[in-house]
Amino acid sequence: MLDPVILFFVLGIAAGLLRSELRLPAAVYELVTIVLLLAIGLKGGVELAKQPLGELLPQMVGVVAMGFLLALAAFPVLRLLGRLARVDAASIAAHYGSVSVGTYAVAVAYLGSRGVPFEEHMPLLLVLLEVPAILVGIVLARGVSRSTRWGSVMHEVFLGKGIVLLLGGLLIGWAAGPEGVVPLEPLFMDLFKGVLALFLLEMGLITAGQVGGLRRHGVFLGAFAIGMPLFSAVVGTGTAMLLGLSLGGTVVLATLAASASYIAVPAAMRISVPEANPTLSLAAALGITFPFNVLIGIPIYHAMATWVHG
Amino acid sequence: MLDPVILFFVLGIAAGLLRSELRLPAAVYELVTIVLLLAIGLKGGVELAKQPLGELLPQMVGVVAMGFLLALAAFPVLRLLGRLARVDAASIAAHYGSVSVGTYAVAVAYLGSRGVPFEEHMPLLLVLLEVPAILVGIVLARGVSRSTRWGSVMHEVFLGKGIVLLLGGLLIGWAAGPEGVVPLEPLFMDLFKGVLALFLLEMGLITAGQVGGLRRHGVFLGAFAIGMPLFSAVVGTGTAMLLGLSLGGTVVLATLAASASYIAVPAAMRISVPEANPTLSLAAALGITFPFNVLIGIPIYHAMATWVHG
Amino acid sequence: MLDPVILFFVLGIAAGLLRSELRLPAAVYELVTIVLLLAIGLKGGVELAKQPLGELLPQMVGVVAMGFLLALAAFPVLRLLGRLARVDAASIAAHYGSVSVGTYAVAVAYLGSRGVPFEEHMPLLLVLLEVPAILVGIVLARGVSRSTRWGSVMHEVFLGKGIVLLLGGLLIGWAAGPEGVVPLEPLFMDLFKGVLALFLLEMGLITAGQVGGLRRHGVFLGAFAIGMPLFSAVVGTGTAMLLGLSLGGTVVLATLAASASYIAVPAAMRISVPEANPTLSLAAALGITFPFNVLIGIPIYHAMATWVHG
Amino acid sequence: MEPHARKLLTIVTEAALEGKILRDLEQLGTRGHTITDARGKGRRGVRDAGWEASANIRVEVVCDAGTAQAVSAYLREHYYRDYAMTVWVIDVEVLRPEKF
Amino acid sequence: MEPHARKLLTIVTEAALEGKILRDLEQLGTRGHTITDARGKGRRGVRDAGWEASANIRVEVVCDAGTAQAVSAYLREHYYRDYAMTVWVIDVEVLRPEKF
Amino acid sequence: MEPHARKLLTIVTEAALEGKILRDLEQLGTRGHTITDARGKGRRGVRDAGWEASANIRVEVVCDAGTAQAVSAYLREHYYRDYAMTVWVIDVEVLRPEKF
Ligand SMILES: Nc1ncnc2c1ncn2[C@@H]1O[C@H](COP(=O)(O)O)[C@@H](O)[C@H]1O
Ligand SMILES: Nc1ncnc2c1ncn2[C@@H]1O[C@H](COP(=O)(O)O)[C@@H](O)[C@H]1O
Ligand SMILES: Nc1ncnc2c1ncn2[C@@H]1O[C@H](COP(=O)(O)O)[C@@H](O)[C@H]1O
Ligand code: NA
Ligand code: NA
Ligand code: NA
Repeated sequence: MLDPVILFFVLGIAAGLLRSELRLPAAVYELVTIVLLLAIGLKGGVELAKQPLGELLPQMVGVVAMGFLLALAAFPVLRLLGRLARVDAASIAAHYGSVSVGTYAVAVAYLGSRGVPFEEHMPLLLVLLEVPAILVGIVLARGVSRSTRWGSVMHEVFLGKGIVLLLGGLLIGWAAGPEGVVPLEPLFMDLFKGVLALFLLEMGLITAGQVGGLRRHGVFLGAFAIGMPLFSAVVGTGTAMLLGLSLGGTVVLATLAASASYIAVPAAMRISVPEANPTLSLAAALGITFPFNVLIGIPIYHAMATWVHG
Repeated sequence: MLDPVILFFVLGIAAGLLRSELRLPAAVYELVTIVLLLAIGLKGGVELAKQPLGELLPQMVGVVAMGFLLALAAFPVLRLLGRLARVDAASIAAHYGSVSVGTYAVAVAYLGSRGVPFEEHMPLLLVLLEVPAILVGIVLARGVSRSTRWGSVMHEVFLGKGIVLLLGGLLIGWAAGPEGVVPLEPLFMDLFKGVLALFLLEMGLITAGQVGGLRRHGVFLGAFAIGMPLFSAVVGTGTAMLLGLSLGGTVVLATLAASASYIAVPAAMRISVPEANPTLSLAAALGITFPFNVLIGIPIYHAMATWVHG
Repeated sequence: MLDPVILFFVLGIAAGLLRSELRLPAAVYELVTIVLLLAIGLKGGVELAKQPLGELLPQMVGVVAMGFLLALAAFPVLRLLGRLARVDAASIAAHYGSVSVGTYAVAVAYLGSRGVPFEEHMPLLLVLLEVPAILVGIVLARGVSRSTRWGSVMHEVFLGKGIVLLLGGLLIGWAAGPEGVVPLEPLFMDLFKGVLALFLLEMGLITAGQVGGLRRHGVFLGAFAIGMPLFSAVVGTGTAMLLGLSLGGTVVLATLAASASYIAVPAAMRISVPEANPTLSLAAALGITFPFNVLIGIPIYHAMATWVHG
Repeated sequence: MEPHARKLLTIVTEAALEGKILRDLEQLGTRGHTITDARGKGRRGVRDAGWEASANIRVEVVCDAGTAQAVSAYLREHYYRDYAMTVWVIDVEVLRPEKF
Repeated sequence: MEPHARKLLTIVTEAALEGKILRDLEQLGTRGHTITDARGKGRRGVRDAGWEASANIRVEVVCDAGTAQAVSAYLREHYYRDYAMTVWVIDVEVLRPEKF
Repeated sequence: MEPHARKLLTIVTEAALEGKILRDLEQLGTRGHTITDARGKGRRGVRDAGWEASANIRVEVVCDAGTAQAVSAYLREHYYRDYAMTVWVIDVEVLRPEKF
């Protein structure tokens, strides 16, 4: 059966498609996002406090490599099969090489309600996965031209809201340790699912708004937006096996690989590759891939992980 | 003694009348409303999951009939005794035939802190009661003219924020069942009274803002805004007895009957009966009836229910 | 080690100084402030319900006297040593004679996580301390001229958001008593530290924005913004000893004395002493004194109190 | 590039009308609009945006003089009597005349 | 219906002045106004609306030329020296001259 | 005091450009600006401010005619092709010419 938080997403989509006047104020959406990002970061940071960072180095390297690889794999498909303009192909590739925090949160809720444990330091890998694909996307669009102002690109990427809050949460959780965060738990842990429900309600409304964009951009993009996450999930599952992750960790890494960014990457592309049409990438990432992952993908990746884990 | 949540309402009124600069941002008011509506819906939905919907059919029919009746009863009083214009009488009748979710929430808090149980599927009846009076109001104002665009009226009514969230909550609660909603409880159940307190603080501020409108519209409206809820509460109590509700259920249904809408109906009337003066209906519903019910009415309806229940 | 809530403040400062695009919507900042103010008020009010107000009279008088004194002591320093214009010296003196609710909340969190008890009626003293310095500031700037419209000054001071919410919370907590507020605790008590964390994150961002103002106004202001709280903390500690407060109560009163207002006083000064340059007082109070107290001051005042009590 | 003369029509009205007015604008041939949330005061009293029923929106439309006139006339006819609404028209210059 | 010429006065200033300015406008004989929340930069530095003390409001008043002049003069005299404030005046056309 | 003629340039564009545009304005010699959050519709479709990527800002700059022209030209050259952006210019009167 569907997790109740997913039902909020369905409610949002339904309300959006039926043109209900329901709308979450932008400030509420931001509050909810901030709480989710901090909560995810804090949880990961507490876990980091328990183990030497050095031991995680192989996973960190592996996951960064995967981020580069996924973006590089998506580009030729978009360019050759999809006949998209170079800048558009590059931008979409960046979205799919990077990750979606919302999708991650749903996977965490999914595993939580099934009692499947996973490596709790996953938020660290989540942060690491956000970045490489953005760099790939810019280089694919621009070449390694000297005119690219990498300083301001890096500023844009690393000081965007998402990474600052995730990384900030990680560091605070790491510094405070398990007991330190106890007084913060009522807000950041106990309310997590409720806040995620509100977030998914709004995501449903936003997703419904992307449908127009989709209709215009046709069959190839639709197929890509489902095929790419399936392919990425396979890559993610393989990477997880190589890195020796648990069953739950494999599901999470496959989901991260399969997810497409709709916060950090769109913002970075809009500034660094302005010629790319943002409605293409958002229609795919938000209009199809996000609902696909949330409604169908995660159970598939779970089944896949169960199968490879024996 | 007054429930502490009511004291927040009193604080809001006092701050408003004293022209304090205290103001809740619109986004906060919306967040608080959204959480309340979803919480009420969820709670009712969980209860629906426990019993066959068929058994509730008599109550559903009875309550819809009551909604029609109350609006039809209010109209001639407003028209003949109050000498109000046809459109104004129709609009006010619609407000009083429909219900106020805020008043319902206060009744729930009131019964909760007194340990009086009530039928937990009440949110279903709440949703059902929102609509009939709106239709009555439009027909009373316009006649059953063919020029009324019922399609867009229905859209307006059923896809307004209030009904979408209540109904959405009901369906999610019903689909998720008692265990499914457990992870959502810290936000939607544990925080309920706190959120209700913030809501009532803002309602107090808004209510204080209606006083100007009141002064201008005189004695009849004031008398109606207290007499009508008392009459409606009697009708509600009678309906509850006919439907065999418990003591608590009788208090809730009487309160619902007595309450006057200030969200769904004003919005619908503004679009469908634009000639009606909204300050009249809001001054009555918000400026008098809401505080009357919240401060004095609910205890009276409680006493009434205790009396008829023996 | 630093309390985790303080780490959120550090995160905010870092993000601000690095020019991250992280920003809390104004509505979120207001929500967080409202919850903090009400929570502090409620907690104090519950305590007042337990003891006769008469017994607190000496403390109330003592604390008001301290507020007058601190503002009067700051003025000549600012005027003579700092060579500031009369209006600027008066305005800054008012900021430092009054108190900061945010600093108070951090002191409460600090003592809480160290298990140090303190007089729970402190919020009453907090409210009382807000006002006297404002009056001193206006008189110092204007003289006791008849042209000062004291009516509207009083309105401004007593009906500002801060005092209405603190006082309202106090009264509600006092009326509801310990059992009455139980249903409100999940929002106002359990979430307190989490909400304080969000508040401090935003305070960090705002503080970082004051650095420009600081640089322009030089060495004297910087020295004053650290020297004055240290001096005030000594006065506060002495007052606490005179009034017979416990160790924890001494820390709190010293912190209150050391803290400088950045909500109530700036608003009042802007209207009543418009010639005073607000960037001077805010750069000092927010840019230096607030972080100083939060990061370094409170532990110092704790050590000081331990010394005099021991 | 020469600047071209167009009209800027500003409509301040009840937030509840947003959907209806945008449909009207579309039908009257405008090509775009900008909306900001607002509050205010006028003949129909104070509208302080404290909650839904008292919120205003401020709609700006850049268009040619004919369209501006048509929109003004339409709004006057359909909304002035029953709704809080204020409309004013300003001369503006734009660089891309084909856009408006 | 002929359009009539009026003035649109726009005042951008500190949010803390809202109450005072609205009272002033009332006393100077204006019949309505529209307010939006704003942020900005000017002589008195950046006002980014991050919190109360740095928030701006943007007040628009449509009125006749005389009133516009009177309001401008009043604001200049009472606020320019001590407050962040910017004022500009535009010619506008309205349909209901009696309203302004 | 005589009123002086200036230009009011209004830019409606994607919120993501805020930082860049403000840096541009500074470099082109403007002395201040006012920003409000907005939503809207144009060539690039509906931008309803439901979330970051679809939010607009509305930037107003009062400046002299030469600066207005320079800013318009700069924006046209650097942003019109790739971004949702609408610009219009209005004649305004101000009291303190040295401020703009
Ligand atoms: N003279 C005015 N100048 C600017 N805005 C106005 C004026 N009169 C009314 N408004 C705005 O238009 C809305 C509706 O006006 P009204 O229909 O007069 O109530 C008000 O709530 C104000 O926001
Ligand atoms: N040249 C300008 N164009 C548009 N808005 C301005 C301009 N100068 C100042 N402002 C606005 O007016 C406010 C107060 O201006 P000031 O008194 O110059 O600090 C600023 O915060 C801006 O929002
Ligand atoms: N004709 C217009 N009148 C007023 N605002 C417009 C107009 N056209 C576009 N806009 C605004 O400018 C933004 C960008 O326009 P565009 O580049 O045409 O998509 C839109 O989202 C609207 O907010
Ligand atoms: Na991915
Ligand atoms: Na009713
Ligand atoms: Na102090």
